[in-house]
Amino acid sequence: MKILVSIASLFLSGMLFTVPSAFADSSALYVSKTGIDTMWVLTAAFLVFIMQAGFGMLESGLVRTKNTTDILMKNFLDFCMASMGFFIVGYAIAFGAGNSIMGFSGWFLFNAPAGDLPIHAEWLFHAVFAGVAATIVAGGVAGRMKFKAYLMYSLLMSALVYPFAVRWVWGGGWLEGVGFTDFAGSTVVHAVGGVAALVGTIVLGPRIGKYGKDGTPNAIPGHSMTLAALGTLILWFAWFGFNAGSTLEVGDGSLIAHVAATTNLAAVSGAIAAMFFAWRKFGKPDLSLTMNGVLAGLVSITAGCAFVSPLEAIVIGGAGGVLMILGVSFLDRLRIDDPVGAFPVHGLCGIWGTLALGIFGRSSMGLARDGLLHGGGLSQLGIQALGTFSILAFVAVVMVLVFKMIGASLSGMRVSREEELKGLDISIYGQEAYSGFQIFTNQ
Amino acid sequence: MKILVSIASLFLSGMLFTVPSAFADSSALYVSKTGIDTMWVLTAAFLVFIMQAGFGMLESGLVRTKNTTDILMKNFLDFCMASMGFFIVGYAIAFGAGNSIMGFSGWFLFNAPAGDLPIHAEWLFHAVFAGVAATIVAGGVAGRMKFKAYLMYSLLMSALVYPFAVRWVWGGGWLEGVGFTDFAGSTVVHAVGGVAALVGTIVLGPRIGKYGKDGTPNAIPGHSMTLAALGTLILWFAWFGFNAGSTLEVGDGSLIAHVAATTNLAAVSGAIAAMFFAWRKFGKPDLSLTMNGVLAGLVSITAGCAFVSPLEAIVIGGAGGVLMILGVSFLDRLRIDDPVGAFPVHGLCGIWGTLALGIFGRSSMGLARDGLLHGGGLSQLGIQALGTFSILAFVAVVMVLVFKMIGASLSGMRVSREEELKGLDISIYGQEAYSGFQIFTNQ
Amino acid sequence: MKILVSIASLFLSGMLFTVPSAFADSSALYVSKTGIDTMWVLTAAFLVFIMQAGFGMLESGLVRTKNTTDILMKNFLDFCMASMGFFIVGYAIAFGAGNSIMGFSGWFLFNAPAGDLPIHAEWLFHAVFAGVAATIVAGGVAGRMKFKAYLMYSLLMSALVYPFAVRWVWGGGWLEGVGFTDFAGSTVVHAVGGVAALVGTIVLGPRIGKYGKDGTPNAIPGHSMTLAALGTLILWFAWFGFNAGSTLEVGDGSLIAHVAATTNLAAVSGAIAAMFFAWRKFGKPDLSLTMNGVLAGLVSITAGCAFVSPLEAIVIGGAGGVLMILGVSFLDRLRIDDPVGAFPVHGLCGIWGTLALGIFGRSSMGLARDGLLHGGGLSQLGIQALGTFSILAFVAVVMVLVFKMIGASLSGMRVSREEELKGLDISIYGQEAYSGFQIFTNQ
Amino acid sequence: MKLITAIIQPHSLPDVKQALFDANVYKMTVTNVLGCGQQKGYTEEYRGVVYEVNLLKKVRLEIAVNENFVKPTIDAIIKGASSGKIGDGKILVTDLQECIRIRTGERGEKAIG
Amino acid sequence: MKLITAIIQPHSLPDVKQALFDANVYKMTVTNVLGCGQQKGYTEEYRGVVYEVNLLKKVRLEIAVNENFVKPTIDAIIKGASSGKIGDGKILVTDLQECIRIRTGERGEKAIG
Amino acid sequence: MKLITAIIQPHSLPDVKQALFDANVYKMTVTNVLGCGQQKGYTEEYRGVVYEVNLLKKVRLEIAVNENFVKPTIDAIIKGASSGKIGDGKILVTDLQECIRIRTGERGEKAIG
Ligand SMILES: Nc1ncnc2c1ncn2[C@@H]1O[C@H](COP(=O)(O)OP(=O)(O)O)[C@@H](O)[C@H]1O
Ligand SMILES: Nc1ncnc2c1ncn2[C@@H]1O[C@H](COP(=O)(O)OP(=O)(O)O)[C@@H](O)[C@H]1O
Ligand SMILES: Nc1ncnc2c1ncn2[C@@H]1O[C@H](COP(=O)(O)OP(=O)(O)O)[C@@H](O)[C@H]1O
Repeated sequence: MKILVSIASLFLSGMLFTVPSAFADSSALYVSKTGIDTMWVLTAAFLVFIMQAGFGMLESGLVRTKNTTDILMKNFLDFCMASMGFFIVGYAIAFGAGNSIMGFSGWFLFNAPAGDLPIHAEWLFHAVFAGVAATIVAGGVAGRMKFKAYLMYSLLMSALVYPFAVRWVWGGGWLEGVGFTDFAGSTVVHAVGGVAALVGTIVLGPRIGKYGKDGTPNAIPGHSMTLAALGTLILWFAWFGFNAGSTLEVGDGSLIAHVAATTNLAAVSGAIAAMFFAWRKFGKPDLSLTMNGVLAGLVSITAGCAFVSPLEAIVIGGAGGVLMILGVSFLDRLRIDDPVGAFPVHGLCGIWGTLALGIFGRSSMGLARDGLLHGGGLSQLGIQALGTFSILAFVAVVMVLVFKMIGASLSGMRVSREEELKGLDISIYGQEAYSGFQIFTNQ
Repeated sequence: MKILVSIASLFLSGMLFTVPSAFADSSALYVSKTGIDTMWVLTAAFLVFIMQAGFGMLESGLVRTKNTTDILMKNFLDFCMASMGFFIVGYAIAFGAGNSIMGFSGWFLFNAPAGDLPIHAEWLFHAVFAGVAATIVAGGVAGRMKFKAYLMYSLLMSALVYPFAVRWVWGGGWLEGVGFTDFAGSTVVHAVGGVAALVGTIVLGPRIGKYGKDGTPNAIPGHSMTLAALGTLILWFAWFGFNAGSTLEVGDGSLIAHVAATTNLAAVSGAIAAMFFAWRKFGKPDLSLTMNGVLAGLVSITAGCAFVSPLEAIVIGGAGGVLMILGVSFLDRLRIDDPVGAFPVHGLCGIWGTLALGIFGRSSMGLARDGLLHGGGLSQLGIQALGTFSILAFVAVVMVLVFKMIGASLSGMRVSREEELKGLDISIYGQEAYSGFQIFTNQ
Repeated sequence: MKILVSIASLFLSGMLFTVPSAFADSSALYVSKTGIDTMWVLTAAFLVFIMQAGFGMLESGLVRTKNTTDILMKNFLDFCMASMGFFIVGYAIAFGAGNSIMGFSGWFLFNAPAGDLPIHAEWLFHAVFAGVAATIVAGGVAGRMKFKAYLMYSLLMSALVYPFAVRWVWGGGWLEGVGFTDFAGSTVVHAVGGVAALVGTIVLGPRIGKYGKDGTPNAIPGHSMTLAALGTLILWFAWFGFNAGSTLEVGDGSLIAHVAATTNLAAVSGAIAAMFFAWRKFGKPDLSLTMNGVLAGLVSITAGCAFVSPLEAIVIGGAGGVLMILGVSFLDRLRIDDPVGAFPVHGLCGIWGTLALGIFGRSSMGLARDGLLHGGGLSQLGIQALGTFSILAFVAVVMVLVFKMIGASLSGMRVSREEELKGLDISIYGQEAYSGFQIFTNQ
Repeated sequence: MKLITAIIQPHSLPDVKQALFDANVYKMTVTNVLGCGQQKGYTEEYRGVVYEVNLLKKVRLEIAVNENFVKPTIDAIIKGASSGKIGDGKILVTDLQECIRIRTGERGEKAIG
Repeated sequence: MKLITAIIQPHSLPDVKQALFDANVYKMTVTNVLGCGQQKGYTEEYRGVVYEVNLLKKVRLEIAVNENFVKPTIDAIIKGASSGKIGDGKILVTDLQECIRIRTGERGEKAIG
Repeated sequence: MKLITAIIQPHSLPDVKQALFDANVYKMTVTNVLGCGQQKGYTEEYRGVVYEVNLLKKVRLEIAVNENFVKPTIDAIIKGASSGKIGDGKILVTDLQECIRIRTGERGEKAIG
């Protein structure tokens, strides 16, 4: 017993001894782990929020001046719709008490179940994710979609489509049950947004003038490379919150640090790979594709950032950069006009990133099974394929219905030819984006 | 003694048992609550700082190209003056030892009293708030105020006007004494800035060409909707720091999460309400007013973000959005030319938000008395009205004197007609904002 | 024994009494100091990352439209090269086991030694610093350097040049040994980047048209003051992470708060000093120089932010602002064409800031010796001078070799006269930055 | 038919347009130009380098008119643009040989209006 | 020699260029202009103020041609620019007295092409 | 009186202005234009699509002069703008029937300068 006491006192006195005097007050003991994790997750949520500025600047930079007000307006409103939709029904579907398909309680967050964090922190973090999934579509359908149609789409998307993907993967749903893993949302957020964008852009058809009579694609250059670059850098910045915040806790710091490092390396590698690949393929280094390369790398690492090594992150990101460029060219060959590359970046790389986890992931880092390259065979890869396929098939089918329905109720989702030629800014909003500047409008 | 030992050992072993191995080091115990709260408040202060970029981009986007350098210059300098002014005298007036009207010690922060946080954290957090109050005015007086006059104004504002409002409400002053509550500054920061802007814009008179001979308003569109949108999104982002940082501590996370969620929902609701209201009223959805709607929602919730429920935040923000548009139209009817809507957004919504706390606030969430709708009767509402009225009356009177004084010492606050027509950029700075771009100058 | 028990119960009950109920759970004890410090350093690293957007916008705003795509491309790629270079060899040289000149292990971070924080947090924080050092050069060599040459430069810079400076000062190298102190990198990051820029701009020669036949400088105004202002504000924002994150721990909050406050005051003071000095010297307040004044103040305080008082920070920052303007004029007199002021801002002020520590620093605040003004005599100042001189001499010599080597392997680092006249955007990338805008190209 | 080209101060465009409308001239083509004339330029300053800008922003109007409209058009421009200050601008008149309305193919005097 | 000036809708520029190329007219100078004509303007709206915009974006082509090219050029412009809708634009023809190729100093008819 | 219109390379504008000043020609109107001529265009590339740009940036000068100034003006332009490379541009001369100074109402030869 004496021994015990002396150990205890030794321990305590040792503590007091090594603690710098400033900390020697008892205030240390009032610190709450939940409080600290909430601080981290809120900081991350704020960063994810600023993705709205990232997408807004990237997408408006890549459209023509005459459609700039339109894309800004849509970017504002889709986030608004996402926040509202995820508040009213989305969170309930995703996290409310229910079955492995959907939740049935927690509408308006009333009596909504929280995880380890305060309910409002959980909600905000997921709401800004919903906003990202919704806004990805704006770029793909840029320059020709009615504003009302977009409002309806974005409300439905974040209230009734996206929450299901969340439920299945992060809300205790059936995919989580079978061991499907998507750490921060390569599939759940990005591929879902990318596939919805693909459906939208196919339903709408290409912009006037994008493809010649013989089907050759024409370039329709974006109006501001500085805005596009700014948007890309803001997205990169925000992605640190997106991925490292998805830990939902600070722990001893090693996991959040690991995630931040793999995230950055994949982005860098995606940019480098895209830049050199485009240089070889098209003869010149291309800024717009290099920027898309950053995003390709980021989307690709989002699913696996916690479960792969830095070197593997470089491989995954680089492959994403190349894949994205192949996707851009391939869509052009199919005459699918995706002005900002929403599907190649978010769709293709989202799928790739989700699968990559089945190849490079490790159980020693917390994944259910080892990936293909670490001796785990094909099982995790198979599960990943199953998961991403199920979700995207679901999204594709539902989005076709959603767009058909919107089209029916508004007698078409697309603006008239004349409105498109004039530009949506003047046609819909009667407001130009750059008053005072002399603009060429011969395109 | 046995009992004691066993309790201690139980406690210790229990701790060791439930703690994940990574945390089992004794380092956990060196953590300081003050340190963590400082981290939170500094992070919030950094976010509030970036409001300078938000206002800079929003305001420059809403003026014409010919006055862009001017507004950027003013935005830089007002923050500089605010930091200096709040360092030299502002903090002392607001928080120094003194009476319920003002403090009399702590000039240059020498022996300035701190609260729970290190003095420099307290100072920085309040200095960036002072910068916000000061910079709101820049938009209202855009396009016609002398640079020197603006320099003088901004120093006086942040050294001698704003600190009084802080003292009264947050520094142990008389309004705090009677139970007036303004959580993060709907009145203290925003309405103060908004009223100062209103005084400034009235003293200066409208820009040349804003009102026709018959008094009908002309549109003078801003030169860049992308910059304005970027600025608005940056402000939204920064507002999370503004409101959630105003807790000044992390606690168990539930309050900061609550504040972040109500802040976001009010912003969203303000945008939606403003968008639809403008659509109905003017026939078209208007980007510039939608963006102002975001800010209207944010300003409205700033006073009450900690004391109202998410649903109430939606109501408060939405009402703010509508109020702001009515204010914009009303000012135009009075021929008061407020180019960016500084008064409708910050002034009107600031007042509304402060009053709303007396309607929707709850004592169960920490407010002194229940608001009108929660059975508290009119008492809190009355106190809120008294507080916002007292502060704004004070500010209005002092600002009239300040502007008169500046006008006298510079023989007028307004640039000459010719300088205004040429644009302030060339007249004052000899520097255009967009060298190389071809600009229309027929307005 | 009774006494002991009562003390214990007193302590416990007292704790329970003052602690809000939410904290009364034992979760408080799971908090890890390393976790919290990692959170702080990662947050800071994210902020430092966003400097890439700051430099990107500032530098592109200060060049002409025809070279905008080029500078954006270079800004993206230099960060990519820096991240890769610092991952593969940089971190090993700087922090690997080795001697006081360089480290020899930890390539690809394999078995790389970490400090108190997780290795990936340490790496990310230092990698984003490397990106800053690398990107400073882009502005100095703007408008005339081949893209391939820049790629090679930036890889060599961050893999083989910058890491040595880090080793010597922060990685246990010989300068650290003799007591040289540079808290967050006035010399290690900024002056290194600034001197490399100076070497680059001298090797390349001035842009066509910058100096008349008689040597008088011509103005080549930047194309967007809004972007430049945005970039400056983002840099300012990011600098809070740069300096306050360099503590590498949260502690009790007082040091990080102190650093944040001195950082802000120096920036403010640099801006004010530069603005008034330029006004006197050139007759008009100059936005571009005022913005450079912000950066001058920030660079100047970076070395000493932890060791000087707020008032001293104001002096240091203000002197930096004046020094920068003298530097800009002096370079023009020497016909060295530094389009964005990379050397005056980062080089001169970096040196000044490092020396200032020997003048104003205090041992009571943690510096090895008191500075000149606090009775420490010339010893710390001498060490500071030795350190900054050694590092910059090393960098200058190596960069001359690097540029010569690149020049040799690419038959010249500079684009052809015709390419320069056309603009690098079209010549190298076949891509204009502002499609649709009508641009004047008569410069 | 005549082609009237006027170079005026940008800020007088609204007044000139009004004066032209009052004179029943509704058709015109407007170009942003830079002008160098009797009016002195002004100095700009950038990063400590002062430089003279002598290409000032001007607006150029082109109006094709029938003979009987020449005088009213010129008078209207003068009315709207004249402030008595240097820099008010110039009116140039050249002969117009043909005018064709693209939409209808109409030619000459009836195509002009 | 004649100087042909055409004011057309911006979005018909590619078609007009194609039609000119088909007629072996390869040289031209293009200016962005604003036009005020028969075509009504449209209303814009900004912060609750509705205003009429009646200066519409147009493109102005200038083509110096020898006499025998006048008709083909005009026909080509009409072919490319005519949509039958108000706002299609005008073609103006003036006399060109001299044309000089700066590079060579050549003058007159052989300098034009 | 003549109206001299020159289309030149943008980067030769400073030299042309200097040459004109040396020839005592101080007044001119400058427009940014796009030119399509003998000079080949260049290819741009965007997101993997390569496209030909054949409207090149040019600057258009308009100078109204009295007869005795025609030759000096043309010579000055050639001096400033000629580099011997394709793309140097053209000078077009048309008859100017009237010139009016808006400020004073002066007409003809004395209004031009
Ligand atoms: N001879 C000319 N040729 C071409 N443009 C001219 C000529 N004279 C004047 N201009 C145009 O008219 C503008 C105003 O001319 P200026 O001489 O400044 O005014 P004012 O006629 O009142 O003396 C000039 O900036 C220029 O664009
Ligand atoms: N008399 C004119 N003088 C100068 N420009 C004209 C004239 N008539 C037409 N234009 C130009 O042509 C454009 C088209 O003319 P408009 O009258 O709208 O079409 P349409 O000829 O089909 O009736 C106008 O916007 C204007 O720029
Ligand atoms: N016939 C023409 N009509 C109108 N503009 C012309 C004509 N010929 C040349 N230009 C203008 O002059 C510019 C230079 O002409 P180009 O043929 O390229 O040069 P060069 O005269 O040296 O052969 C063209 O880009 C175009 O703007």
